Amino acid sequence: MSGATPADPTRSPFSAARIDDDAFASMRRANLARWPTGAEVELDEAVAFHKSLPAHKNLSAAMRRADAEGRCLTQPRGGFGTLALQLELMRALDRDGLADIVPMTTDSYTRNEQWQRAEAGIAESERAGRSMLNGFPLVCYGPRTARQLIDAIDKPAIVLSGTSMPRLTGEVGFAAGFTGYLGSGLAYTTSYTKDFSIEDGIRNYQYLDRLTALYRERGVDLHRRQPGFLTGTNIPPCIAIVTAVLDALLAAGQGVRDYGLELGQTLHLVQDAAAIRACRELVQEYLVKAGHEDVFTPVTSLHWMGAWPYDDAQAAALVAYGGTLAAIGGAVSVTTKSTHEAFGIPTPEANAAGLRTSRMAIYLARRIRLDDLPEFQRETALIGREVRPIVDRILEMGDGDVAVGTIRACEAGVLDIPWSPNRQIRSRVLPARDADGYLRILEPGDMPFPKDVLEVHEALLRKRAERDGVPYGRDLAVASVYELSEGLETLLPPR
Amino acid sequence: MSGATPADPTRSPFSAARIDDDAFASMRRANLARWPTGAEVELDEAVAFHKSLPAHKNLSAAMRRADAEGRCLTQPRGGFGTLALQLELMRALDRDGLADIVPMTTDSYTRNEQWQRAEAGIAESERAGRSMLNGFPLVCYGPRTARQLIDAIDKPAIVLSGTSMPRLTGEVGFAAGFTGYLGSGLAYTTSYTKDFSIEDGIRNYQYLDRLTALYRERGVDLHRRQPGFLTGTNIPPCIAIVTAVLDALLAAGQGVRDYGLELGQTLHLVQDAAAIRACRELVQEYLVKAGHEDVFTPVTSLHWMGAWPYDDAQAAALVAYGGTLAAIGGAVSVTTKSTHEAFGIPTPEANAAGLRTSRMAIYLARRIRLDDLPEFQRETALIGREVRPIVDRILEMGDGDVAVGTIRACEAGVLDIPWSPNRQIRSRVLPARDADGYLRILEPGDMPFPKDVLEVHEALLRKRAERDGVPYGRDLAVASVYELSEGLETLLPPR
Amino acid sequence: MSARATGPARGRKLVTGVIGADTHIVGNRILSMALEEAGFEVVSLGAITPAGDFVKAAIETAADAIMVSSLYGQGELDCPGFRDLCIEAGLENILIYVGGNLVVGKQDWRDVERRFLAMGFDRAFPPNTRTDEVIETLNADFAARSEGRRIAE
Amino acid sequence: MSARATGPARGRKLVTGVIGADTHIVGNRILSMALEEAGFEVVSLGAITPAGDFVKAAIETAADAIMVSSLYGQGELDCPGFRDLCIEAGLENILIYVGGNLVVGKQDWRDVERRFLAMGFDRAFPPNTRTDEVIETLNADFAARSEGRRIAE
Ligand code: B12
Ligand code: B12
Repeated sequence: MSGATPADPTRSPFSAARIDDDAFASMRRANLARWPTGAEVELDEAVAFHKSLPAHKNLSAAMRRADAEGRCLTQPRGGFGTLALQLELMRALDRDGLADIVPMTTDSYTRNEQWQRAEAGIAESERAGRSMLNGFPLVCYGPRTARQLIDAIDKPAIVLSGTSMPRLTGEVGFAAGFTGYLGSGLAYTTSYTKDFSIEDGIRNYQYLDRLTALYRERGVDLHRRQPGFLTGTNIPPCIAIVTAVLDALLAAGQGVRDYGLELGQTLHLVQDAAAIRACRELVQEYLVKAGHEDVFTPVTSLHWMGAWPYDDAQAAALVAYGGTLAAIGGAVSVTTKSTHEAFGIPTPEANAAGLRTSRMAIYLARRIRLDDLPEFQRETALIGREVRPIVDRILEMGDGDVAVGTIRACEAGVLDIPWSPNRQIRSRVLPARDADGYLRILEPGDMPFPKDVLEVHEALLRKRAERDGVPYGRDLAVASVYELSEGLETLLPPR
Repeated sequence: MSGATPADPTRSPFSAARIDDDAFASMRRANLARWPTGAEVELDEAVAFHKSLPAHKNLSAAMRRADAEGRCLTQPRGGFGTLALQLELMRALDRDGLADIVPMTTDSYTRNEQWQRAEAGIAESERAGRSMLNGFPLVCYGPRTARQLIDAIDKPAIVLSGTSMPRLTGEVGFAAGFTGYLGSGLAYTTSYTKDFSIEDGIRNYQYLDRLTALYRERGVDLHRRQPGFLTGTNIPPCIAIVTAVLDALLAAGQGVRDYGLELGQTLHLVQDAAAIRACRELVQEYLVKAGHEDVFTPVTSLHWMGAWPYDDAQAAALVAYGGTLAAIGGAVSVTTKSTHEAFGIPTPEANAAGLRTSRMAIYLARRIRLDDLPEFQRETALIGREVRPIVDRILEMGDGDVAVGTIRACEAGVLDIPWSPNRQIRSRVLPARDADGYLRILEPGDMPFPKDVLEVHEALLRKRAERDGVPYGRDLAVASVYELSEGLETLLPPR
Repeated sequence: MSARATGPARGRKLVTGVIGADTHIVGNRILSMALEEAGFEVVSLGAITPAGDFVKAAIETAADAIMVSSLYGQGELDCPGFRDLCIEAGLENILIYVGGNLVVGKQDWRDVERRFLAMGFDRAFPPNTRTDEVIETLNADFAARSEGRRIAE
Repeated sequence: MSARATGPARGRKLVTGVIGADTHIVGNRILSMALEEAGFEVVSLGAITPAGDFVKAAIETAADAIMVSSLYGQGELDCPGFRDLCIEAGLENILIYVGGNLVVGKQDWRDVERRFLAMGFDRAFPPNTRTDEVIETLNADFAARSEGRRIAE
């Protein structure tokens, strides 16, 4: 399944340049023709609908306001295979979970544009009386029907669709009244696909970003987001931020002005606060350098994205701490999980409970900040020393074009992603936790981190190997994948 | 019900002096004669049993080891009305909860030496097939039977008996093989009784402390603890610590060398870390001044002791944060609660779940400390400026005798306790939360806090009154009592 | 805390206290404060109050109602027979409320309420009862009584 | 990760992969690494692998077993008919395991296991399965097969 839809008539040379209006118009026609519900998408009508929504149902406005007020908004994930189940879910998250942002997660067939299989999944779900799909088949239902979801809630709604093929889910989602869309060409293609070309992934998101800009030209601000959590598996802040900078430059190039940055939590209070601070500053630094002075880039902190403990009581601590880390770290919103995480997609009840636990944790965090803590300042500076050399190198490789540089950097391993399923990614870079619980880089692969930086990482990881009495090597990385899913008898044995 | 048991033949003049051996011997005879099971208490046999226990079942050793290793041990509360239920509970807390310290909470009749009523409670519980008592009737069962509880677990066990009358529960508990006992004359009498004289409360704990020293003379170290959480209702660290200093001096005077200090959490990360640090330092400062160089005073941090939210998901955040606060604050142990807190005594399952959630939170806290945070240093210093003037004044009032000084200070309101049920306590001092979530002093009553300190508190509380748009006054104190029990719609309304 | 005593409730005399060996005074004190502010006359017995003392105080002060707090879980042991004590003392019809964490553990409220009404309390209140609600209920019940009914529906 | 392939299991060839549109590669990769270290020969197809590709690879490499991962919840849609595909391809008796988070949501495991065994998988493994356990089971099953039984009890 490749993303280079031959149907696409106007395949322009690959670059970071803004897609021009005529080309984009015919790209849209071709795209919308790919599935019947595409015909329901009418830009003018959609724009009018968005303008009819109250400001508090627009995610771009909600994020800007939360940022101004120093609040941390809550948002879960959630998708089921039928409209009825999805309506019930989104209502429960809004009312019982007090979610500030309500999600609609698409199913994995829809993500991969296997719409017939998604249709079958709807039928199976209706037959079984429970969801057989892991998300909502947005394209099958189409924008008119999906609008019922927007009417059912009193919050902004966001499309969550981990995919390299967002063009139709994007068109349908925006037309339905969703005001946010999570996803980016570099991050998702390297983390959610196997054979899909990174170039095509970037092209597809250039389409979505250009579409977002089109709405903006018509006076409708929509919130785009970069999934810097990548494979969710011990991603060190620096690697997440490198991809955030690149995807942000690509989005800004298409005219996006509301671009959120999602960071998976490391679960270390200081490292997460440093990551949130560094992410926003570094992305702004490179946007401004590239001449994009007015892009709003709030950071969203994500509850632990790696393996969870198989005990609800233990998991409850990760849920609560997830709120604490986001709030103290100064994130503008937090994406929450539930005590069911290790087992399966949560029930609406468990999902809403996770939202409330997180919300209470945010309240308890009061206005505490770590800015004046020397350890926080050291870590923030360290992230800068890690990110800049990589990004500068990648921009160099592109001879001034960030899109081209990104592809070349992936080919050369200059840009590498831990635990990536994608064959164009070497995935030789390997992270592990150090003795103090910080995520560090065990093997840099071919990423050009400065020598002194790598020495810091190695020294800290060797300390851990000594403490645990294990050899210094790959086993540290594998043990770090399992770590948080271990039982308490293993993590903190009573004596 | 008065504590001055006329039965007591040797009522010496009230002072902080160590009870002399002969007087104590006859006091013990009289005490043990008050209820049949008292006859089962034989010091030599009890000492032999304690010496037969492995070191890891001795609380004094466990606390010293945890302190040396920088660990934070977990301990819940828990008591049921029959031996069968108590055995099941303590096993569950040990095995399913991984409790590092296993509790035995006595019922409220036993605490008040209403043993006949406790007997009736056992019968009622057996008839109803569930516990009708809020704790375990230790004295009714007696030391021989209670020893089954010690044999059933592989951890140190502590007696929790909020009372001013610990003399028989103490004798029975220690003889049964419990190696810890929570309670003190000043703290419990002012927080758990109405008409009971503070002098008698102190006398009763001097007995218990002297008994502890007696075991020590025989080579058995037992862990005593001061309940500085007092009424559990918004107690500012300074007031808790003042009582900790006084009770510690009284205990040391009887020869106690293992004296834990319990602090209820304020639920503010920085204030709790500062309180834990200041408590240990200030108590040591005054112990050393009084010539007690070798008293071990580890601090135990208690999950929120005020009103809890009536929502399990919300409560889960307080449980988890309770572990975070204790660990980051550097407490040697944490006393845990459960998501059932606002409703009733937890089931063994809910209680064990609370332990695991706390334990995971402790793990996640890694080795983070706030020592280098200027805000932490400011708060720690502020607590010192609050505590010293009060303690110094109280010691003055006693003309060199801390026991006498304490009584006079209570009469004069120099020592005052918020929300106290005891009629000898003015309870005019009123705490409230400031705009940043710190507990501050709204009304000092007659406590001689320095003027500049009170100005700090008032300024901060006025900020909160302004923010909330409410008048500066008592309503702030009442609102602060309810605060953490409010629903999230109130605490953090979605917009 | 804004509700006020209205109509027939105005100036009524209420005895408050925490029954048994129960030291939980905070809620009881806040309740007593609120009742006073609302315009009731409050005789506050405080914590750790034997059942008999409630009745004695009610007689001595000719009270119109008794407000029993029980938080510590042993209410099921302390409260049975409370109504009988009142009757023996000639207070057949005095209004009696009970509230707090009445039983041991998190139990189904409708079931707990049933038990305490069976003991002869006119009303039982669950945890998380706020003072305004109590005052409104007193207003309604005293109004009902002035019309000869025992309590309002 | 210390368990080793023993007895008849030594050197056996295993095909691994993640079925359907499922991108969860981490567990599958760690499993493949562990199986290799343990002494099996592993043909690793990676994430997002159509059912047919497993069978094709099994034939081409003359594999002894297929290890199907499904994490994302749609296993109940991707896995039915897997055994039939094998049979059609002439792999009647090839050993087939399936593991991961096989269904949508936190469901009773015994029930889920029943469903997947009914689909024709020889064994289904719940979440939180560690690689050592998988290796031990492979050892036992290949031993059983060398004695003519389909799998060990
Ligand atoms: C990391 C992760 C991700 C990463 C995956 C990165 C990558 N490329 O691999 C990212 C962030 C990309 C991701 C994405 C998604 N994820 Co995900 N993810 C997880 C998470 C948190 C950990 C998985 C993991 O790596 N575990 C660690 C490894 C070592 O363990 P393991 O995978 O379980 O494998 C072990 C065992 O299961 C066993 N095993 C595995 N396979 C086999 C096979 C055989 C034959 C045997 C014997 C044993 C065996 O051995 C392995 C090693 O011990 C889990 C929840 C959890 N477990 O905490 C959710 C989870 C698996 N994800 C889930 C979902 C729904 C998704 C998404 C669909 C979410 C969405 N709607 O956007 C997308 C997937 C999109 C797609 N097209 O597939 C759900 C599945 C729901 C369900 N089954 O009911 C889970 C359970 C979370 C949840 N509760 O909702 N996810
Ligand atoms: C603070 C507190 C304490 C403080 C009390 C300080 C003091 N002297 O008052 C301290 C730390 C001393 C304490 C001690 C104990 N406590 Co306590 N405590 C609490 C806690 C955390 C909050 C209570 C509180 O102040 N709430 C705030 C006030 C404003 O609310 P309130 O008390 O509920 O009162 C309101 C309503 O109930 C209502 N109301 C109250 N009375 C009445 C009466 C009438 C007629 C009406 C209409 C309404 C009404 O109006 C009030 C105002 O809104 C509760 C749990 C919780 N709620 O979170 C446990 C709790 C009440 N305690 C409990 C227990 C068991 C004890 C101990 C026995 C523990 C022990 N074994 O050591 C001891 C008591 C010893 C003794 N002899 O009594 C249990 C009771 C268990 C049960 N019922 O199943 C609870 C529920 C905790 C738990 N889940 O285990 N406690």
